[in-house]
Amino acid sequence: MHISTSIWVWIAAALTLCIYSFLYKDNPFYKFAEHLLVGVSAGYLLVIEFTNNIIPNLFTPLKTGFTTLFTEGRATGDLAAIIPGLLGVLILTRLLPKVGWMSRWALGFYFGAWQGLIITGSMQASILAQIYGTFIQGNHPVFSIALFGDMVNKFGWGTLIGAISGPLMILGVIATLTYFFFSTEHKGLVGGTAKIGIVFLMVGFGASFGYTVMARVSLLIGRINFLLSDWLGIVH
Amino acid sequence: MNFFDKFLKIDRRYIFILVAIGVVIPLVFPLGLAVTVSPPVKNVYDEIESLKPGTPVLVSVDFDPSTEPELGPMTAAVLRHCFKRKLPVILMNLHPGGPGLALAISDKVAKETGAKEGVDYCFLGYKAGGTAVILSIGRDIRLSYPADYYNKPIDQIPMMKNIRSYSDIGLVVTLSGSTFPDVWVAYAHERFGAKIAAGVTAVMAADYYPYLSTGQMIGLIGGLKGAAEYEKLIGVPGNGLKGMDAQTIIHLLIVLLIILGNIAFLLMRRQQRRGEQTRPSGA
Amino acid sequence: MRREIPLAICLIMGVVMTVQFFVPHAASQWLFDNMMKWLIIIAIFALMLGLLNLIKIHTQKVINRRKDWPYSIVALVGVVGTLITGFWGIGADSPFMVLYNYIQIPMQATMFSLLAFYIASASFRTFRARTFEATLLLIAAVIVMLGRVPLEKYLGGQWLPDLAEWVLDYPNMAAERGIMIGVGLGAISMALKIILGIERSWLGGGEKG
Amino acid sequence: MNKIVTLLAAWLVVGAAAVFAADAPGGPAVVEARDFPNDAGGSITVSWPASPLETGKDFKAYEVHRKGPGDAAFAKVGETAPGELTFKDEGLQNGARYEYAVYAAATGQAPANLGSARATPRGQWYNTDKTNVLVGIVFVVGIIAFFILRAKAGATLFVRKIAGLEAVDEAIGRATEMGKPILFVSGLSDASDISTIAAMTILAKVAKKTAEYETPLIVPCYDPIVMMVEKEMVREAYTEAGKPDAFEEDSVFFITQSQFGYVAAVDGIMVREKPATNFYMGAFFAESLLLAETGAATGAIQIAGTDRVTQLPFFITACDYTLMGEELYAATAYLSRDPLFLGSLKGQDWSKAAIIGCLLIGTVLLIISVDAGTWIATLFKTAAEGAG
Repeated sequence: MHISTSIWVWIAAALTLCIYSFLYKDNPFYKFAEHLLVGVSAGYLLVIEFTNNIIPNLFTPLKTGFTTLFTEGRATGDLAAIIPGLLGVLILTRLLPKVGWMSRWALGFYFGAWQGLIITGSMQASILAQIYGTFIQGNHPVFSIALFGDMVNKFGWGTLIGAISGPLMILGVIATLTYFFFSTEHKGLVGGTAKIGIVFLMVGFGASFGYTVMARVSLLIGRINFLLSDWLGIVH
Repeated sequence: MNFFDKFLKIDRRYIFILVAIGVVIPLVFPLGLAVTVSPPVKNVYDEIESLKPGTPVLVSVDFDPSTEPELGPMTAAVLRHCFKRKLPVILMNLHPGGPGLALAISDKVAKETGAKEGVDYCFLGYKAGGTAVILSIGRDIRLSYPADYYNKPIDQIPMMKNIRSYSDIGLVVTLSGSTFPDVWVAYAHERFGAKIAAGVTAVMAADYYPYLSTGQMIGLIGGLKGAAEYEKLIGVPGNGLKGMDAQTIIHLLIVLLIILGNIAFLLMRRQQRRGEQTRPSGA
Repeated sequence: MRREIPLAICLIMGVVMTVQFFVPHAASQWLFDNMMKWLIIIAIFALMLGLLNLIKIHTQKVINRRKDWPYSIVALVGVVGTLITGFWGIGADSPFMVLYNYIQIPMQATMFSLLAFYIASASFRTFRARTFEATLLLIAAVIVMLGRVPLEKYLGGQWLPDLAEWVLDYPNMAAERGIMIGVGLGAISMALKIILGIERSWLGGGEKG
Repeated sequence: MNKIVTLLAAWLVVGAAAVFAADAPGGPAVVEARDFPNDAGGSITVSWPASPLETGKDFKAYEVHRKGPGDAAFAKVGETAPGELTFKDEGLQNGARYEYAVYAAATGQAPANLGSARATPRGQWYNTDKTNVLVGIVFVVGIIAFFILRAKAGATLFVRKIAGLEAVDEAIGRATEMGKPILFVSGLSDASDISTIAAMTILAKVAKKTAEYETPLIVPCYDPIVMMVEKEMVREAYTEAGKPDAFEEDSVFFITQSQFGYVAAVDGIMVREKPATNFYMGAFFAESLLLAETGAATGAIQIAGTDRVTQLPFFITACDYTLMGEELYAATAYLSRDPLFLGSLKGQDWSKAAIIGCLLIGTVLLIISVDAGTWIATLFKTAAEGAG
């Protein structure tokens, strides 16, 4: 393989190096890349949102809705697009100091609707699903007396881990939850349990940190591969 | 400032240099660190080894660029193995983000192994529908794919002449960063008895072990590590082994830094304590 | 008027969307599907405001010749250029997608990959056995790091990967579940306070009045 | 409270009945067709008894035939594998009557008719699969509301020390002494994310303090709605502190909604403006360490708070103080000491106690019998689909 002849690959490679220069220190190359990235990504997003959402979900239904209304005299569900259209315009009132407060109506709609979704979503995904998951893992209960029987009969690492992992999971969840008690002093039973909770939290954070290293290094390998192979053609 | 103190406050840019070297060197000069092949990966290899030359293998590239760093290398390794064993490969996608990747990977491997499009492999492209596509192949692959990616009718592709459904296919390999392997098992295997092997990201691998013990999957390749193992089995180092070399070096580098940092920290603390003890009281 | 109406709208929408969750009827599904589109549309209108803000700030920097103003020109060219090419067309080979693929994607991916360097420097700087808790964190991290790479040959077999996986699946999972349940309760409590108008900082004013 | 107990008891009984009634093996005695429950309508489930043909070598499949309103004759709509004794027919018209006939087909034989049945698809107004979510919400909301009301009536409420929040004053003071700005990042999610709202409420408190000390505040925003709200909030804080002129319009500004574009800019701000204190509050993703490591290198005091479990490890290691999970939501109550907020915090604690109670009961049941323990766990099982 040879060095790339595509101008775009060269541009991409140059910008990649500009960003990496930040590792040494802040410098004009990084500043250039940073401002370019901010500008391009902000513009990109608006274009994409406009084509993927505003046109199909606002303009098109409004057009068909009003066309049927005026030609056939019939109101269709498409006309509901008036609602987000109006709310959107209310948001834009923020540009005019005198009527800027009207944007709060749209914000009330936006925040209110999300709170309803958040209440049900949190109960389902963050609370009930986690309680269920504490007891049942991969369609099996996390522990049973039978597993302890195995441990006694055939004592070894495997049976020991098999028996204690489940109870440890339940203990960990209870202890971590106890750490989050705010309205009592962490003393006595609550304090002791909360301390166990901290142990679980710290082991969990350490494990989670260690686990992430591989994914991050993969990203770096990806970029270095781009520079060495797509751009310079040193390796293939 | 003594030596330990200086070491503990070392400019982090030295660490950045170590990281950069640790990644670049194995990519340019593969080190070939020992990789132990795990049974699920070996099973995929053995299954492909056991197929008679000429038995078609269906490779479904069901991932998009976001998981390419992990799944690309194993896709290349499996293709290489099939081409070497003279097993015709049918490539397809259930993920809309897949065709570009499937093309790039198959082109590259074909060029290196001398495999020919239309004879040794064909590319059918993406079809929407997921489950429906999998089910239709159980009757006749032509139902979903009357023509290949380039709009050439299937019946005009020499290698596809005698291939109709799963019963004509030796093995299905799905490479996916999402739940496509479940669907392949539930329909292609359960309904039509197709043999399924899957390649998934490292994070997902544990979720699929149950399928291995029940025999619903004949094997599993997980993450870059799995790709490295597969490359070792076929004896052609690729991005999997190189990547794994880099991974191993960086992981060891970080662990080493932590250990050295702590040794320096503990020694310094001991010195400080001693200093406090020898100092006259009240000072 | 300026506070009561938005608070009332917020209350009504909160209750409506909570109830909607339990109703599988077609009317309720229609509301849910449309609500998702509507909320996005509202956010896009706000995005226009955001972009105007971005353009205003950088234009002012250029006009007033503030520090680093030439870079503001770069940002302005970036945003305006992308918008112009974008409304030209966004097909696979359009200038817009070329900008995306060869300018935005490489820079984003490179920013992301800086994490490989930072995760190394952060480990060195912060993983010190200062206290019992810090030591636990450190040991768990080292075990999982060593267990993730193929070192079975050098470290005496499969026990390390197995141990790493166990740490992730049990103690780690238990802590995560505990945090998530707490977060769920905190979220419900906060959402409830917003619906009831007790928490009204989103109105932009102070918390009261 | 009594009502809740009754409701819970009723729920347990209904749940138990449902668990034991469901899934009789071998299918029903005759062919049955029923409206598919808990949906918007348009589908019917057909179920039938196993045919003796099924075990034979020549058995092909069960065939389901349908005759709808206006159809002249039955037409095949689907088939199932041996042992699969139900079929869900979709895309039907609500309120119309459909008739189904089921056949067992085997090669070399005429299909055996297993019988037929009729049903009408309808949409439901309540999804019984979500009863546990409803009970959970009624319970938690009830407890929180109860304690808010009690607080309103004047009950005194205690809140334990939270180190990250104790440090807020000190961190702002330090910035003031050094004459350097304070950077506040309210997460990389939008206003639909409750942690972003929690971050905004914390900003309101921080802004009030910076207004008092006239410490410069930098608030780069990822989400434009958040920018709109925070700008008003900071302005209001300065007005309340009696220093409306000290408020700078451009201190709260929008950058971009691209994750790494935003981080590139904020990292740039950190190395150029060298803030004395960095706050990272709200939702964070992979970029958390990019922010926290850059901030640490500039020597800033860093206070983070997030409910994202995967990012907590990075903040814990790289920042001076970290609010973990629920602590982020407790911050407003803690900083304001507003009785209503403290009341809701107390309600959250009692909810936690109730959940711990459930976990203990489940554990005891698991010890007594695996079946009983599994059954209690299934009460918490939620329908697979997401919201809606």
